Amino acid sequence: MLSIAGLAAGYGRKQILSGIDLEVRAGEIVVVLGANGAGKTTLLNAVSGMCRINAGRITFKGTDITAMRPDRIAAAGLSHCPEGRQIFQRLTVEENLVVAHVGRGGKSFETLREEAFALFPILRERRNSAASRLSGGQQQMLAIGRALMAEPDLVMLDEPSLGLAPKLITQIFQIVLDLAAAGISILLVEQNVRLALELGDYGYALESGRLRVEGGAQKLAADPRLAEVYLAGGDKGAVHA
Amino acid sequence: MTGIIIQQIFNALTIGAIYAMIALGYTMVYGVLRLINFVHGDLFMLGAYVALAGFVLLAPGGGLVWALAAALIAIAVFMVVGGVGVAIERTAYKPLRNSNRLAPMLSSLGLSLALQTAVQITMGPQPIAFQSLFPAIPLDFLGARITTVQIGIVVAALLLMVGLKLFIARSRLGVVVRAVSENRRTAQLLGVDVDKAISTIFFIGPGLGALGGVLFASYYGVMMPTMGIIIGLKAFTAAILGGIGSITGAVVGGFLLAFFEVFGTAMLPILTNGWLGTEYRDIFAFLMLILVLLFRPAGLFGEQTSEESMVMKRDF
Amino acid sequence: MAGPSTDGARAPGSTAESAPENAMVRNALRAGLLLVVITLVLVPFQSTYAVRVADSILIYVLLGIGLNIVVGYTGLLDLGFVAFYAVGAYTYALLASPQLGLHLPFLVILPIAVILGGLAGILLGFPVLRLRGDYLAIVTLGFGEIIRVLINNADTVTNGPRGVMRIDRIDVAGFTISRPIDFYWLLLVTVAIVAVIAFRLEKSILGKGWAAIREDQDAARGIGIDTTKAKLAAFAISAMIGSLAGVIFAAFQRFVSPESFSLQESILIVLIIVIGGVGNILGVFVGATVLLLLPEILRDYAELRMLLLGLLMAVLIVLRPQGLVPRSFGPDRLLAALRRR
Amino acid sequence: MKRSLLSLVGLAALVSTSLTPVMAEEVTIGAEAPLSGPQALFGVTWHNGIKMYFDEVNAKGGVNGKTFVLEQLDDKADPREGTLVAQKLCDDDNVKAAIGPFNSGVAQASLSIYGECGMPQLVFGSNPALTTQGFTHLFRPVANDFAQGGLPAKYAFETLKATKAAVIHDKQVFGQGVATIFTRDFEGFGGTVVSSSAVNPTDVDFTALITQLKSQSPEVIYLGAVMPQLALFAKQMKEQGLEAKLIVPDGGYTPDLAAQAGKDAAQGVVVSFQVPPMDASEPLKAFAAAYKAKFGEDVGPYSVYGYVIGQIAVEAVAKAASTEREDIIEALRTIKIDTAVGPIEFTETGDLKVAPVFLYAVDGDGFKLVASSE
Repeated sequence: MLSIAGLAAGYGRKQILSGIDLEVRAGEIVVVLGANGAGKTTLLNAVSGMCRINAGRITFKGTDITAMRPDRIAAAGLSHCPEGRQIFQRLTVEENLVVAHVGRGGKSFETLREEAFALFPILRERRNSAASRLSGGQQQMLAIGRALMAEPDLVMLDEPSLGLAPKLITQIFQIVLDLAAAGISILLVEQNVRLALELGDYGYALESGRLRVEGGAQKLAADPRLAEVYLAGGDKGAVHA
Repeated sequence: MTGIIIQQIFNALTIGAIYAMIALGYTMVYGVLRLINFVHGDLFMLGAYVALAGFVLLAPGGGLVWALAAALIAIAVFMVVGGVGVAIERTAYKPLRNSNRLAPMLSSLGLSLALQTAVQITMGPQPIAFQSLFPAIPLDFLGARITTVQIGIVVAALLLMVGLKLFIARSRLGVVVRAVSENRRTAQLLGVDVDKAISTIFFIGPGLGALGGVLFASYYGVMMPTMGIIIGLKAFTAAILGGIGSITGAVVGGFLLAFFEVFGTAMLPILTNGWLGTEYRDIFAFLMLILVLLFRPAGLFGEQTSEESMVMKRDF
Repeated sequence: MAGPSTDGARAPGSTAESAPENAMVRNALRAGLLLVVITLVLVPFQSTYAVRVADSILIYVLLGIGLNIVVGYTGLLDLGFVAFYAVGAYTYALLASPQLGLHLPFLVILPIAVILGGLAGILLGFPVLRLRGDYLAIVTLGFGEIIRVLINNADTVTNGPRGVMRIDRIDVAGFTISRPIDFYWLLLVTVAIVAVIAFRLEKSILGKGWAAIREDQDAARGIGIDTTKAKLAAFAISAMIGSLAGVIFAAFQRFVSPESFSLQESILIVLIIVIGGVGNILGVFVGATVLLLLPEILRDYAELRMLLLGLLMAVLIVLRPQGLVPRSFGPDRLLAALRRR
Repeated sequence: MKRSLLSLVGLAALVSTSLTPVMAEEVTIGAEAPLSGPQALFGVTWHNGIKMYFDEVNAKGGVNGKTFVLEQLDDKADPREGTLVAQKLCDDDNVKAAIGPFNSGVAQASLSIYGECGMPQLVFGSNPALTTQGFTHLFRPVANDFAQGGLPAKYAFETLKATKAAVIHDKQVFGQGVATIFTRDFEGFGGTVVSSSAVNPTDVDFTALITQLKSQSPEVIYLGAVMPQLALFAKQMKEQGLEAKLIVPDGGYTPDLAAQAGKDAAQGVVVSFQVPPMDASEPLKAFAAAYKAKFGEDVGPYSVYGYVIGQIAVEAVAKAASTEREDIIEALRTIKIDTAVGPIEFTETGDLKVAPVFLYAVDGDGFKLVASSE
C-alpha cells in the first residue's frame, strides 16, 4: 500500500529525518514509536506532502507521491489525521465533514456522513454545534470521522490518544481496529507504546530522525533496544525541545 | 427636526451600503491570506469603468431593455473584475505566500499605483459622468427627501450581501472557503484544493467591490481613476472596525463608519459650539476607531487570536 | 520541536559559509562599498540638480533608519511615521520663521524638536501597545492622518493649507547652511551618526529585546522582557529620528505645508525599508536610492512614470520578497569583510 | 479606441511637422504640474492648453524664426518633487522659461530656486502671498484669490439681495483663499454668513452637510473648491431639495459641470471666471472646438488658462532681445498682449494689472454672463 525508501525530510533548511525505509501493507496496522522530537510527526507530514523532502521516494498504491501536493495525496486515498486534531473550530461538526468530502470514491456526502455518524453517534447529536464546543474526545472522533470522508485506503493517525481519558482511548482504538478489519490500512503514531504494540501488526521506532528498530509488534515489544530509544531520545528531546 | 434625522439616516445608509460592499472584499481576502489587499480600492474603480464600457457598447434604450442591459452589465462587471482579481492573486501574491507578510501588501500597493495610472492613461484623468443604474425619482418622506437611487443602492447592496452570506454559510464552496481561512494547512491535508478556494475569494471579493464601484458611480454620477484611494481606505477602516476577517463585521463596520461620518459632520459643530467644524470629520472617524480598538483590540466581531507580528519571524 | 539532524550532508545552505564563496561575498561587498564611497565623493561635482536629488535621498535614508527601528527591529508595522516627520518639520518651521515671529537658532530648536518627536512617539505608542499586526497598522495610519489634518486645520498657528513660508536658514557658529551642497554634507554627517547609533542600538540589550518581540511577543514576555517599555522605547527613538529628519527637511525646503506629510509619504518610507530589506541599515540606503532615483529617471515620461514605478515595485517585491539586501548582509558582515584579508 | 485613433492622427501630424527642414531656432519651455496622482486632471488638461498653442505656433513655422518645445515635468503636486523639478529646469541651459507650478504650495517651495537661476516663471498658484516676497522673475497671469472671491460676494449681496450665505471650502490653499475673501466681503457689505464649513479635498459625499445646511436656510451658498466636487455638490443639493443659489469659482466653468451634476441640477449655478463671454471672443470658441479635435475630450477646467499662458510665453520670447533668461524676464515685465481672455499686462510684483472677473450662470447647455467686475 505505502512504501517509503531512503527518505530524508525536514522544514526549510532544517533536516529532521534521514534514511527512513518503511512499509505499510493493505489492511495492516503499522505503528511508529519514538520519544518526543524523534521525528514521528515529521514522518507523517512528509508522507502527506506537508514538509520538504530532500531525498528518497514515497509510493502509495504503486504511484510515486513524493513531489505531490498535499490535497492531491489526500484525494488519492491517503487520509491524515494530524497532530492536535486540527478541527476547524469555527465550523460546525457537519461542516467539518463537508470540507473533507472531496468526492473521491463516488459515495454521496449523505452516505458517508451517515457512516461516520454510525461510528460515532455522539457526532450526530452535535452535528449543528460549533466544533469549538466539543470536548477533546469528541473532537478526536470528529477528526477520525472527517478523515474517513475521503473514503481512504490508508489513514495516518497522529497520537489520537493524546489527552484523552482511558475509557475514550479504548473506544478510539476499538474503532481503529474496526477500520483495519474493514480493509483500511492504518499508520499510527502513538506515545502509548504498550497499547500501540497491542494493537499494531508491525512497528518502527525512531530515534533522532533515524530508524532504530523495527519488527513485528510482539517481537518489538520484547526488544530491549526499544527502551533505549526512549531513554536516548528522551535526553535528546530534552536538550533540543 | 425629525425630517433632518431621517434624511441623515438615509444618507448614512446609502454610504454605509457602499462601504460595506467594499469592506467585504478586504475582509475576505484578509481572512484567508492575512493580507491587506490595497489594490482592492482600485478594483472598485475598475468596476465603474467596466460598467461605463458596457453602457457604451450596449447603448441601451429605455424601459425594460434598460433594466436588462443594466443586469447584464452588472454580471459582466462582476466577471471581468473578479477575473482581474484572480489574475492579480496568481501573479503578485501567490509567489509571496510563504514570505514575510509585508511583501504581498507592498506588492499590492505597487499594483494599485500601476492600475490607477493605467486607467488614467487610457481613459484620461478627468472625471467622467456616469448614468445611474436606477431611475432617479425624488420621494418626500416625513420631511426628508430621498431618491430612488438611494433606495436602489441600499436594496441592491443588501441583496448582494445576503447572497454572499448564504453562499458562505450554505454552499460547499463557502464552507471550504471558511475552512481554508481558518487553517489553510489542515484544509489542504484533507484534500481541499487551497488554490481554488483562494481564487474563489479573489473572484468574489473584487467582484463585489466592483459592483460597489458601479453603485458608487450611480449614486454620485461621476467616476475618476483616483476614486478608489479614499473609498478604499475608508472601507478598510470599516473592515478593521468590524473586526477584519469577519463578514458580519465588515457589513456592520461599513454602516457604523458611515453613521459616524454622517452624524459627525452634522453634530460636531453643534456639540463643540462651532469650535470643531466638519473639517475634523475624518479625525473623528479615526478617533472612534481607536476608541473601539482600545476596548476591543480585534474589532467588534473579530476573534481575538494570538497573532504573529507583521514582519516575518524567520527569513528562510 | 525536533532535534537537528545528525548528518547535515544534504541540508541546504550548510555550505554557504564555505571559504571560497565567502571570499567572493567579501570582494563583492568591498567593491560595493568602494562604489558607494566613489559616488558619495563624486556627488558634489555634479549638477545642483543631482546634489538636490542626493539630499532628498539622504533625508529618506534618515527616515528609513528611523522607521526601521519600529518595523524592522521590533516587527510592528507603523503606517503613520510621517507624523513624526511633520512634528519635526513644523517645530523648526514655527520656531524659525516670520509665521509666529520667532527666530530661534537651529541648535536650540534641534533638541526641542527631537524631544517633541520622542513625546509624540510615546503618545502614539500607548494606545497601540495592546494592538497587534494590522490593527496596529491602521491605528498608526489614523494617527498620521490625525496629525496632518490637525496641522491643516489649525490655521492660526500653522497657517493651514498655505503652509509656513520663509523659514530661516541654518546658522551655526557663523556658517550658513543654505545651498544644496551644504545640506549634502550636513545630511551625510547626520546620516552617518544616526546609522551608527541605530546599529549600536540593534546590538544592545534593548535591541535584543526588540528582536525577541519581533520573533514572538508572548515568548519575549515569557523570558522577562518588559515589552511595554521596549515597544515604547522603539516608538520614541524612531520618532526622534523622524523628527530630526523633519527639522532638516524644513530648513532645506524653507517651506512646509501639510501636503508634504500625506499617507503616501508614510507608505513610501515603508517601501524603502521593505525593498531594501527589512531590518537592515544597508537595505535602507539601497531602498531609498532605488525608490527616489527611479521617479527621477522616469520624470520625463510624465503620465507613464507612475505606471512604470508601480509595476517595478510589484515586480521587485515578487522577485525579491526579502528585499534587495538580505538581513544576513548586515553591517556586521560588511565590517567583517573589511577587517579580514 | 476613439482616443487612441485620435492620438495616432496627432502623432502623424507631429511626425510630419518634425520632418519639415528645421530652419527655426528651437526654444525649450519647461512646464511643471501634477501629471499623475489625484490632481493629474488639472495638470494634464492645463498642459494640453499650452501644448495646443505651441503646436499652433509651430505649425505656422514659429514666431520670429523661433519654434517652441514644451518640456513637461510631473511634480505630483508635492512641494519636495517641485523643488527637484525646478532645479532640473534651472540646470538645463536650453530651458529659457518655466511655466508653473500649478499649486501654490509647490510654487512657494520652489520660488527661490527659480529666482536664483534667473528663470522667467509664469506661476499658476493663486495664493496672494506668492507675489509679495519681492521676486522679480515671477509673473502670475491669473487672478489671485482677492479678485475671484470678491465679485461673487458683491453679486450675492447687491444683485441677488441675499443676506444669509453659507460658505464651504475644501481646506486647500485655493478653496480656502477664495472662501475667506467671499466671507470677508459679504460680511463687509452687511450680509450674514450663517455657517462656515470645510470638507476634505477628497470628499465626494456632501449629503450630510447639505442636510444640515437645509435647516439653516441660506439664500446663497459659496463653495470654494475644484471639480469634480463642484458638480457633485450641485447634484446632491438638487437631490436633497436644498433651494439656494450656488456660487463656485472658476474650476466650474466647463461643460463637465452640467455633464456631471446633471443638466437640471446645474441650471442657475453661478461660476466666476476670468474670461469674457465665449461668444464675444472668437478665439475662445475656436479653442474649444480645436481642443476637442486634438485631444478627443472636452476642454479641461484650466485648459483655457494653459492656452493663454502659452500665448504669453511665446509673445515674451518673440519680443525679447535674445533668448537669454534675463531678456525674457524683461520682455514679460513690459508685455502687452491681447490673449484669448483679453488684454494682459503685469504689475511691478508680477500680478495682473487688470484682473477682470466675470460671473456666469449655467443656462441650458451653456453659460450666460450675469455680472462682471468691469
